[in-house]
Amino acid sequence: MAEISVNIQRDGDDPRPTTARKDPNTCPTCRSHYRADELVALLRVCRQCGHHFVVGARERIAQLCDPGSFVEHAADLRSADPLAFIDLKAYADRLTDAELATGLGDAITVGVGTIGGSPTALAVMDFGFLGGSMGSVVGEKLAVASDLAVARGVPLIAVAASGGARMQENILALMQMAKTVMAIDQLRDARLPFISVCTHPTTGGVIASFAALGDVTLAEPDALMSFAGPRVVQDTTKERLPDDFGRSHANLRLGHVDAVVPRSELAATLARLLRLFAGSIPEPVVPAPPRAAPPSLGQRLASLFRRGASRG
Amino acid sequence: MAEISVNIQRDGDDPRPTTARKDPNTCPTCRSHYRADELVALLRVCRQCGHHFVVGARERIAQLCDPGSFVEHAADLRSADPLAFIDLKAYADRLTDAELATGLGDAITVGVGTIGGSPTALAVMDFGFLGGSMGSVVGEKLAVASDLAVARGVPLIAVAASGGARMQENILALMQMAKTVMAIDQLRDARLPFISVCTHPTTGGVIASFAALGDVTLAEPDALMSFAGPRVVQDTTKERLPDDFGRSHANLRLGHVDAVVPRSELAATLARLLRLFAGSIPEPVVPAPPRAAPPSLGQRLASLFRRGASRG
Amino acid sequence: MVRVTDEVRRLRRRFQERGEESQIWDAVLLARHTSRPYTLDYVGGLFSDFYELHGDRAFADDPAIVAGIGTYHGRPVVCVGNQKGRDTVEERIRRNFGMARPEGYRKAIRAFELADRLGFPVLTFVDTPGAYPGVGAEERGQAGMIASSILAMARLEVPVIATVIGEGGSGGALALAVGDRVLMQENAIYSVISPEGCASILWKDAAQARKAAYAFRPTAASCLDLGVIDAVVAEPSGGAHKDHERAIRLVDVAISAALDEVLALAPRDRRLARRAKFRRMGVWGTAEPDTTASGLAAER
Amino acid sequence: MVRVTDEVRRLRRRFQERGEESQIWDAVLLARHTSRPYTLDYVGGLFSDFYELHGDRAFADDPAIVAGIGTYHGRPVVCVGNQKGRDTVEERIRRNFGMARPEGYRKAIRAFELADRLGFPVLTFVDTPGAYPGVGAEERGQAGMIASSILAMARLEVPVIATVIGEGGSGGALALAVGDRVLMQENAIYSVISPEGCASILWKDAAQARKAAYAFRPTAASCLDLGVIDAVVAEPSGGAHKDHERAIRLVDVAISAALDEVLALAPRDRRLARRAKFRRMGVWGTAEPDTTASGLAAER
Ligand SMILES: [Zn+2]
Ligand SMILES: [Zn+2]
Repeated sequence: MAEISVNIQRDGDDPRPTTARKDPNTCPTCRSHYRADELVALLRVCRQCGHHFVVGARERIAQLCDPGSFVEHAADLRSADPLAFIDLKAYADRLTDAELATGLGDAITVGVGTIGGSPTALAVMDFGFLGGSMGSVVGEKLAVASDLAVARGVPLIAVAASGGARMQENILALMQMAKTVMAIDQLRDARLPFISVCTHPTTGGVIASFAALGDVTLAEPDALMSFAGPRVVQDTTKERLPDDFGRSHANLRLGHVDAVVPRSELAATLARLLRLFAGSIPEPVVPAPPRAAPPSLGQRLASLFRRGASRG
Repeated sequence: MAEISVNIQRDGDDPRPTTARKDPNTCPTCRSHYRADELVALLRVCRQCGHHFVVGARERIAQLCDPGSFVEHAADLRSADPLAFIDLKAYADRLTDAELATGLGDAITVGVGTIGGSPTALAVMDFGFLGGSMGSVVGEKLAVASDLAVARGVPLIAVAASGGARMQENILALMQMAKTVMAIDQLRDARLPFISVCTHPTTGGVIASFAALGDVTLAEPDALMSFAGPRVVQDTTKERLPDDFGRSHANLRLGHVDAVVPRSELAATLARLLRLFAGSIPEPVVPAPPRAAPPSLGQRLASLFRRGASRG
Repeated sequence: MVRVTDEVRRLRRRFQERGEESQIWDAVLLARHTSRPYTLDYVGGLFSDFYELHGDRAFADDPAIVAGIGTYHGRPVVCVGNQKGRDTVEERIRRNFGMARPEGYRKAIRAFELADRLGFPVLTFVDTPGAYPGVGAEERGQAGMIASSILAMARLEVPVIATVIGEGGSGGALALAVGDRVLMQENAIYSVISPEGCASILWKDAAQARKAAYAFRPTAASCLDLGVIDAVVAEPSGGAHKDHERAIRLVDVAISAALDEVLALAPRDRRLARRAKFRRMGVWGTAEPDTTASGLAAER
Repeated sequence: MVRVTDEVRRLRRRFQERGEESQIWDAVLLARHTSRPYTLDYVGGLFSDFYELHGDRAFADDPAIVAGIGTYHGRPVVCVGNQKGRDTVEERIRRNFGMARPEGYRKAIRAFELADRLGFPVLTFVDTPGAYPGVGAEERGQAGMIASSILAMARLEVPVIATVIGEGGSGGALALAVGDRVLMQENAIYSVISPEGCASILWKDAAQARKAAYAFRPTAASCLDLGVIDAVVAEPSGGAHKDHERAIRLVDVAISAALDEVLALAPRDRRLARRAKFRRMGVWGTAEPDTTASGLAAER
């Protein structure tokens, strides 16, 4: 019986040099070193070689949304470890560590905001939180984002960054693939556009669910987008992998994405798409939320966990 | 400007030995010779090598339908030559010759009948009538067959045998592709099954319209099923063609048909499919036509042109 | 022997009276003129913004068909068109001379379905010698994908305006041309096969293309007479290539008018009206009552 | 730090109390038993007739998934299932050990759409280690096709009963398992990754598969507790492979009951109920009110 370890990408499956993990401010491709604030200002794109560093959820939102326009929802949801899962380390401890390290409740942040003046719902994943793995909270929050879009009659933009499903929630994690696909189907019923943005990496259960179903699907340069990771494919098939296996430009060539968009152009591209789609969007069925004055990042982090979950 | 002669298969495009055309009772593959009545009894399949000879529409109907069950419709439709088309010979003359040679009004015969006791609408093409080419009459009669199916709440079976669209009707012939696809779409709206049977050859505008859209698509052994003919592909691309280019078993391997069914099993297969589908078929919305006593072939031919077109 | 209708007699008389032979060949040449505006020229001229979509989500992106979302007079639309390459040999080859593979039609279908889902009208631009007759294209289901594209267009509940802007060649063209309104430029051609292909089959000599074109009349006037298109769009004198801007403006006016008409219908009515329109296409007669098959059969 | 619900506490307690470790590994072995009834065994046992459909109309026919039209208790149904090869090495390889490529999922989608068009209920049988992780499969859009299959199932208005009959491995299994009712045999397993895969990632050692299986509980009992499946179908004592006929009869009774329940709903309600059911899946808590991010951020 050929038993195959299939389908799930994870943190350690990135075949690129691991220097970046050792020093997050050194470019893994050309070894250029940056100050932390410098890298933020560069949108975490290497000035020398164009390498796109991983971007966290809050920083991504700051890169994309009009200042102060983003209002987070469902921020209080937390993974609950129903299986009381322990491998070399307890899942509960992994969660605590991840929350301490990132200041995030889980691997996705959802809410509503404006991009280039156009209102949209947003769901942004964070690879730094357990490899952006999708468990119950990620699925629920993606569904909340879809609800927000429907309630407000606005599009949904999802920025994926994920090694796949979260093994520690096993079958519940798998079910999030169906749950998130149905969240997109709900948007389709409501005739609302869904824009999927795939960043490095978008693999496993995430690329095989909502992230693949964009009305428009964009990818960042050199992002890995495959269902099985390169190592799994190599080990299973003994085939020689193409050098650009699963990378976003290969996906463009193979017909799986609409465009590869450099990060410097991503906000403008999304703004343009929202404007293009705008004529089709039904009038909001509930009034738009009042726009808060732009809080500082510190304020936003401080207020984050106090805000209750809202489902539109 | 690369100008390409594309897309239309025709009589002369059959790459197989042309002996069959010279002596229709000699097997082009193994040279076995048959008496005319013998070949009819064999369903026109070579006993030695299994070669499937071309079958005319009336003989095909006799092979498939329960004896006496078939009632023809729209038999009085005739191609009208609106372009007054003349190439080396006038289209009007070609039509007259074809009618004289085949006893058919055009390259398709439509009506209702039963197969294995299950009622169905039928549309059967005849390659002997101008290479089974599809012009206005073929399209209209296929649409009539769809109307019959909808009116009676029965499936439609189409048996295709065609070199493609009829050049002598030019753009009107092309439009029959859209017209016949919409006839199938009408069946879909009515939740009625459509079974497509592709026989040698089913090419050009016919395989690129209704014949490709079967809920179940069957093919006879070694039938050529391609959009462009082998010679056109060869001439255009200078590629070496696979030996089985466009043949039905290649189409099975490539995912384009559900099964290759030997002619000896075709009636039983269709009967089985009609029974499988039967539970789904809505009750007839009009009473079924009275079953006539089985007329002889002579009677049927004699009465054929006197029967008015009926559209269910 | 065949009882033809007054309509058929009218058509034949009209075609005979016209004496349009020289115009026909002019149209063939103008429709293929390499300076003629192509789909992306209309995209550039008609839409205040346009975002091109790529890929069929299955195998490849086919540059011989472009699809995208555009803003047309302030309204979001989906645009799909055949695209020929211009200027360099490389670009012409990259666009495969406007001959699409199954991936191109699958991309088109994806765009059509997106339009229907979001309620965007569909504008198509038809300009291809035909679908690509290659081994790989055939193996990956060229025929079925053309049929599926026709079916996808048939099922749309949003308005569909198709415009033949150059060569409307065969099923490869029809796959993008199933419109509520089908417009055709004055010098565009639309036919079931290229004149060369027709000549090579019926005259056994591709060099007789001019003769074939005269016989089968691929012109806008003929298509209008036959009820296949809804309107002929005028071109600048000498042909669309003489004045792109003006050609585009004329197409704009025609599309706008057609779109307004079609927008007035309810979505489901629109689909059924489209089906009814194509159902009517074709010209045929009936057998004379005194012509019996038995008589014919006896002659054999 | 995380406020968990009573439901989570109940689940954890239940899992701790069960002491089901040995049963878990037994299930893994039984689910993979090469004599276990496969999809085509159920097809043979449940349907009075069955006609298999082939091909994805685009690229190939994938023998790792079977799809067809069957007669189930006198009713036409569409059946789709993963299929492992039995008996010979050639047959196992031909079926690719039950690991489908995009063509298999595309064939499944075609069958789902046919069912919806004709109003036939859909019965699926899930039995795969996972989708095939090959270069070609990835290049032809394995991920997107799995997503599309899930979406196609989500959109069906006909009843969908999915039964996990062996290995329910990862997205490759879920792509056929989006049912109004999801049934699971007593010794079947259903998990986001194989125990070996989980062990190799989390324990850095595939040999720790048993340990991984204990930790992530791929069993029917666990799936039922977690609300992922609707019913556990008993097997003959010793496992389904001991008595195919009886195993099939038990599955028959369970599918019949589930189908009757689901047939009672109106088509659109059925689809919305399916969506609501999957929307509920997942178990989570909320942050304790006194745990603030600023506090956390300060610790960094
Ligand atoms: Zn660099
Ligand atoms: Zn022979």
